[in-house]
Amino acid sequence: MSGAPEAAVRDLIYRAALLLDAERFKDWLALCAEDFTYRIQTYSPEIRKQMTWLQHDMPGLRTMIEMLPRHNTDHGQLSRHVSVYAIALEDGGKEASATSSFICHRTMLDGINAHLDAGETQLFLVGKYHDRFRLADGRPLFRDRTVFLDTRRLDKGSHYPI
Amino acid sequence: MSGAPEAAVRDLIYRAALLLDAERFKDWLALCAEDFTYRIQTYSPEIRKQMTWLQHDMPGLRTMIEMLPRHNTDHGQLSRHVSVYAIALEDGGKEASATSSFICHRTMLDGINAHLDAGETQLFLVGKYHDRFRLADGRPLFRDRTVFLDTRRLDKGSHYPI
Amino acid sequence: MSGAPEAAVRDLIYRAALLLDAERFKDWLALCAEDFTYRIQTYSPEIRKQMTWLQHDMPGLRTMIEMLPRHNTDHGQLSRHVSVYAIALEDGGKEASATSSFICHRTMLDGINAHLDAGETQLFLVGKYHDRFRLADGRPLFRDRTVFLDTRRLDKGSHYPI
Amino acid sequence: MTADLTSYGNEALPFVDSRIYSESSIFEEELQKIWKKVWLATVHESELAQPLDYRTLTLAREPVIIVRGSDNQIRAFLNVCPHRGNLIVRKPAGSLGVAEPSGNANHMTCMFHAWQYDSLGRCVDIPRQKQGYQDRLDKSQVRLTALPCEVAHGGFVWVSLDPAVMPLADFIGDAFGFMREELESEPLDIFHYHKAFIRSNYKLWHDTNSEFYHDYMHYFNRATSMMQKGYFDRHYTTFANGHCTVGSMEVKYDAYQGAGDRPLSFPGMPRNGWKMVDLFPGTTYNIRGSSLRVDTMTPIGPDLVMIEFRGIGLKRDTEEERARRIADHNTIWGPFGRNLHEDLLGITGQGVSMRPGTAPRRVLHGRRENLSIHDEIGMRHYYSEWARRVGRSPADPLGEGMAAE
Amino acid sequence: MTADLTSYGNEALPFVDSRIYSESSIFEEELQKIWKKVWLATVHESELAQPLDYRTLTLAREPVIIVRGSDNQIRAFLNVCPHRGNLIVRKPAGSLGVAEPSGNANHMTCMFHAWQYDSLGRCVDIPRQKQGYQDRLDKSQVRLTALPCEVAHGGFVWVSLDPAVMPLADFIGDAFGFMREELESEPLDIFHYHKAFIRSNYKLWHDTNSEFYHDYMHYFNRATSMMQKGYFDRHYTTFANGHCTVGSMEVKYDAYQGAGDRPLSFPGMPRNGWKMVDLFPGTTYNIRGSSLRVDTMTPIGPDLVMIEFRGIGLKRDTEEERARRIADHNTIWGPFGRNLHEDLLGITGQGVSMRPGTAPRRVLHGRRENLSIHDEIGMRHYYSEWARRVGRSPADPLGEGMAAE
Amino acid sequence: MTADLTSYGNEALPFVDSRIYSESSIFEEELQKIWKKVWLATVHESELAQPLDYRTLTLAREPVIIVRGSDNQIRAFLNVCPHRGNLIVRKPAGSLGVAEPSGNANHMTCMFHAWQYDSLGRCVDIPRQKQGYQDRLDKSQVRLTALPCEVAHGGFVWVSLDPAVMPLADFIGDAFGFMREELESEPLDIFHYHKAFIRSNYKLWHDTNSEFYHDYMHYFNRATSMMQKGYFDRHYTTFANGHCTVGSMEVKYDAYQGAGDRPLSFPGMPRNGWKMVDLFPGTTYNIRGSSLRVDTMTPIGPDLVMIEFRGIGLKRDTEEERARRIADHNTIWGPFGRNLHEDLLGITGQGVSMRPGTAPRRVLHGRRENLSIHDEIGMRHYYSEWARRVGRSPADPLGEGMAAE
Ligand code: FES
Ligand code: FES
Ligand code: FES
Ligand SMILES: [Fe+3]
Ligand SMILES: [Fe+3]
Ligand SMILES: [Fe+3]
Repeated sequence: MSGAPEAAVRDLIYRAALLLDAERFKDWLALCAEDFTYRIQTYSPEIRKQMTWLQHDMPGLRTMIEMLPRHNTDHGQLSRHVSVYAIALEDGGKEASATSSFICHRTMLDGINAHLDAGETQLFLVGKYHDRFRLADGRPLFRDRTVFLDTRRLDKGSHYPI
Repeated sequence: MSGAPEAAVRDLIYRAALLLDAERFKDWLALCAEDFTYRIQTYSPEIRKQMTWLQHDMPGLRTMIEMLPRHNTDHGQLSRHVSVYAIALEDGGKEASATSSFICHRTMLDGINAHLDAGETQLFLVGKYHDRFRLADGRPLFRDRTVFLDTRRLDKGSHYPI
Repeated sequence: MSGAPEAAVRDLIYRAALLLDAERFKDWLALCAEDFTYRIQTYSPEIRKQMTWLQHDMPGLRTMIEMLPRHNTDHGQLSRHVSVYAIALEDGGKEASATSSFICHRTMLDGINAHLDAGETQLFLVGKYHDRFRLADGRPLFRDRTVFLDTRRLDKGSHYPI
Repeated sequence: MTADLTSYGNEALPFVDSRIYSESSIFEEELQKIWKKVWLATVHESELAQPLDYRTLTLAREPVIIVRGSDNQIRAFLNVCPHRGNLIVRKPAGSLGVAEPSGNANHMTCMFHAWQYDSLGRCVDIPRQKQGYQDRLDKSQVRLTALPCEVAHGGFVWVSLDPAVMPLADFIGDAFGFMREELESEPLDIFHYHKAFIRSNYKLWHDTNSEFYHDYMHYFNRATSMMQKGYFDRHYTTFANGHCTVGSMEVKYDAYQGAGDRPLSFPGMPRNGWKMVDLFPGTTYNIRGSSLRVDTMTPIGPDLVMIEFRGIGLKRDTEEERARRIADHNTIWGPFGRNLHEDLLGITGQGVSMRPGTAPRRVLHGRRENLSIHDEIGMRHYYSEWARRVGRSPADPLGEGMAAE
Repeated sequence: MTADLTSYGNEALPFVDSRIYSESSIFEEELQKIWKKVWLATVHESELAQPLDYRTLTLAREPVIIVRGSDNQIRAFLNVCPHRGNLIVRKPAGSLGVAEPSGNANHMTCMFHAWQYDSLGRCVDIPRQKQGYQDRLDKSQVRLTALPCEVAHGGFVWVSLDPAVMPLADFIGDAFGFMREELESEPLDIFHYHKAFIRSNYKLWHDTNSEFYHDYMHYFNRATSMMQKGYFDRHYTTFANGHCTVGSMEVKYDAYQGAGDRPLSFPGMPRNGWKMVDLFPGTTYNIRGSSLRVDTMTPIGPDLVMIEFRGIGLKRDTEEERARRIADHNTIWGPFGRNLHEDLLGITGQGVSMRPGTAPRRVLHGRRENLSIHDEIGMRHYYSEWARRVGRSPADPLGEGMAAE
Repeated sequence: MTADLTSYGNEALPFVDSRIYSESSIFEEELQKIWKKVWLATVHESELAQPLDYRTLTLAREPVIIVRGSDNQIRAFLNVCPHRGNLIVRKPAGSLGVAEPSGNANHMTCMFHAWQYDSLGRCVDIPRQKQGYQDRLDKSQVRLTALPCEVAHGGFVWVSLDPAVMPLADFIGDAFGFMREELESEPLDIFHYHKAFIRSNYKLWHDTNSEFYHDYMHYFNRATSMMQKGYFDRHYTTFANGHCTVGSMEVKYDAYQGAGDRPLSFPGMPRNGWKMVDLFPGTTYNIRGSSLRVDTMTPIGPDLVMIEFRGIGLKRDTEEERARRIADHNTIWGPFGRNLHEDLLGITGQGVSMRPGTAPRRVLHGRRENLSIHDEIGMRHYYSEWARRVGRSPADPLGEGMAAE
């Protein structure tokens, strides 16, 4: 992944990580095409099935994000540590796909006992991002993201996209 | 590390990480030259000596991998999170070396008490990869990997290459 | 960040990580301009203020590093895992800034009960590096680093730069 | 609908003492007197669809394996080797049809010394038995401890650690009566599983599942349910042995034929219906429109519980139907769903204020509203059974003859 | 300056038995007999500068909220809902002025069933109260448990869990007398907060704060203090209820007018002065030149303590002054500071050798040096109060009538 | 070869009650009555090769330092400061020749208040002793607690926490007799160290080391050993104080001269020989061809043990020989080795089924096969000694007069 389009894709993935960490969700969606789809998946060795734990198109994501303040939630800070592993250009450079490895930590705020826990960082999730992009004039947009989790014990879970 | 050979080396290291995570060990070996050597090392401040905890050449690795199904083992999922730090071309571009930082998590399956633990991710190992490559026609192959561990408490250990 | 100066900046950040991990602090400072400034910051949701936990200019850093052997300290091995996220060239390529994500683990040595703990790796800190660089003849030097921590529970703390 | 004569602590304003949620000694007693004595819902039969499929778990700390025998019958055994006590099958699920490194296909093999058991729990091989045991032990004398086990109520596998447990039919009584059509009309199928460790007492989760007053916590429910006609028509019904139900029986006939954009449901269930069965000591069946959610619990300590969440659809679902059920389910009940996260935060907060060593406090169970949806009768009924089983008053659990606070 | 008549264990060479640091039963007794009975310094008033600002914490495991009321008065309440015991306010700090998802602005809202309380602790809303409680409960009967609370001694909020606690003035006595000018001349302001979990007994931290003999551990102090004139002129003064002070009173007049490169100080404090107040059972005020550091502790178990560190300056600081104070403070006392790390390593080591289950050992408290800076009188004075409160001898805590070792 | 008259629980089929592996109270008793009373193998002398080299560890929770004195003699001391109980030396290994921040070269310095001790354990400096203690304490009265310590049996440092322990020679008896040539012919040298925390009872690890019936677990051993001639010729020998041995004595003369591709061995040991010494309560010497492995254990709780693994070669090894030994060792016994991982999985599984709070179960110890390799005599012999030491029957440890199950 040495060329300019690959570099643009890689930059975009990292920019998304920065915006998600900053909880600038609307700015994150601005990196996505209007037909963007997002899902969180994992495989359960208990029921021996792949599972889709969250799935949204763009309107669904917008609603989810707009509703966040109306919900009681764990406001712990998620920190996504991403390393882009592979980028492939497709369809003559109009499309691209990428695989990245990520580790997501959560620094606790109000999730349990804030006096004791706030400020402590815990491992939350590890997994892979499988992304698809559309490129126009060398500028990529997310068209699809599958967050594939290795971790399946999320305990109280989360209201945030990963 | 901005040029094409460097990019090819970096891609190869990441591809290796993906294949190892997927337990596609034979495909991993296909990225390695026939004279590839692999070792896991660490330093013990207890006995004040460097230790080699695993060392194999290509036939040794093949045997190790083929024998995996015959052994009782911990089937927890290893997730290697790698960041390539430095690549140096040598011998006029025919050789290269690279240093990468890695974090390896283990998502438990059958290692302890599956009912409680399966799906929980734990930090397993941190360390560095010190790799050497041979390049032919710009295509690199692993010639040597030293996995240098910072972590020395591996508890029940592992049957898998890192 | 596909061009040569960007690549040089990225390489420099990673080289710094390698030198810091190796506790080669003087070699680390050799990557920094003479007017380099370094600070560790975080935000406290308890007092609702940004805090600067460490701040030094070059002479301050030199003193800090020289004095290390005179202090009783925790000699656990810090392992910084860095992923460079964004690099921006400024001032016609004479300046640059970069944002990186990092995870810092500590492999215990003498910090608690060495017989039991030495060799165990624990999550120590997660955060971001915000770096500024000066480039001369395409060769970058650190001019400023702000280590911004998400983690605020450092327990017994550390004498080392992160 | 039963009359509510239940009270403890204070007749006007019943309460429990918070130490029933925080005391170690009470917790251990609950394991012995409740969790080892009753029927517990475990896995769904669709998790072991084929002969020789198995699932492993623990009940009150005891390792258990559930296996569909070569005869297609589902059985439960202690997953503990009679030789030297090793855990036998280590994976959460799989098929005995695949050979293990130390054993043969079709067998459960203890990896340690390769004692092998067939899918009916009989010991079929003790390596070098004659040489080591002569005539003192023969494999015919050895078998895995079989546990009472029945498949019932929507295809769940019910197990008890007590060989002398009352019949499952007696334990459940008619608690599933009003959900029978949904559960028994056709085969069901699992599509969702996840688990959560929560730093709280397991009973606080069952409390949450036993009252709807906390709909104030859920923006989703405030908007979609509480404001709707019929919400307050839902009533609790209590059953022997601590169980209760609540549901939208009255809504049923009005809404049943309605077509719309979320047409999926369960047999006999109105399109947007909601029915719930709370079973003592910690299982909940919850049908909300298109999916059945079943919660089961594994108490770990007074301040820690593992909750397992299952999502169930119909076996005959088309791919599209299944995807629809999954989306409906996970939007509110998945690990990233709107409601579940809130519910778990609720009991996490209780877990903080009632963690072991905190001062005894009164926890009010006093809402009475003609057994309707915001009545706390579900909880009161549960703790009456709890009192009977552990022989303690929930309001004065340490027999101090005085009330907390 | 008081005479030192304090001894335990051995008159010539006083010692304590290490089990006062390691025994669970003693620890639980300390929570009941000490931590739930005395006044404890908590947060600084500048952390809740505006009406409706709040801070949450725990004291002896009990959740507490400190809130500046709409009337600008600071109060403390149990942060526990009288309904079903949920933790009410979950964030460490904030303003009630902002509405929560389940409640209104200006209220503390329990997220679970939306009971709401105003900033004075009065219950102002019980959703569907009449329907659920009829005449059995009215919100006017419900309020958060108010705790004794006073703002004093440099603007700290002092709280007690004991409604019958003696007046704060009596508890403190004149312990702050020699620091009054520094603390009370003008408003102070917090600039630093961090916390540390340390695997050691909380009293070992207070010990460290109560003696300067350990300056041998700090290269920084050996170089800057111990070698300096006046170091050994500092003396301990003991006060009723277990408190003591130590400081550079004698240096004051010599050095006060001196100009130089580190001119920042506190009102009435010499430029390089150092004053310390150690308060039973675990708070320390420490002014070192430009900043006031205040340590408070939350004991978690016999072998685990959370220590919170605050750095305080003057409210009227310019930006440059504040930056200077922060740098001065953090160079030695921040999480990356020279001294704090060493101090914490010290008690971590003690925590290893005195962890629960280790053999009883004598811990010497026997340095006597005319109450001057290396005298261990501060500790001896503390343990005399400790003995009085828990009713045990520190040298023979289990009443075995014999000495450790 | 001794006759096996050992049995408990049931004469025909001896068993132990699983609670000896899971009860906290029994565990604490074991620490007091066994671990603090016997000789324990610790580090190898080659880990402290030079005068002033040291190693630190813990024995039954007590911090211990082993130091080679300036006189080249190896001694053991409590690594606890007589002043205020701090852990003195904090690193796992090093040389006292290097000065510490708070102390001088050649000394052990307690970082807290800089009390210094020489390599023979004598206190050589109490800072400002006279000023602080006057005539009440002099450094000549202070020394580190010396522990019984001997270097023996292949250069291991044996230590006891009991000053009145019987002589090491008496404790070991002739258990090392058949391994003497291997261990004592020439100096040995350590090349491998790692440790593992395992959630299981320490005795379960010793059990595994005391029987070879579990070779069924190891594909490696099934292939390379069990199928080989001579495997069943190996016999157990028991010794006083709970020790036993097993080995390939008979193979010795046949195979010794054989050349081949793995020629490395130990003096007096056949090329592919295998000898094992199991020492009560938890040390194992295991020579397998080219390397000596020594396991030592640190029990942490009934359900947690730290096991340390050492690999030992000959001091005179060439670089090539050493590399060969390391490869041979780690292929089966390293953290990535084939066998060790399997062994540790075995006891982990037992740890799950026998974790604290599980139902009492019988664990069979009943294989009898003329004391040969698959006989469980090693375990029975161990538990006879255990019973003698703790004064409990392994089959009825709580004196209920009845058997588990
Ligand atoms: S413990 Fe199962 S075969 Fe030995
Ligand atoms: S617990 Fe607070 S409103 Fe119910
Ligand atoms: S504790 Fe060792 S010198 Fe004070
Ligand atoms: Fe809910
Ligand atoms: Fe200090
Ligand atoms: Fe083995």
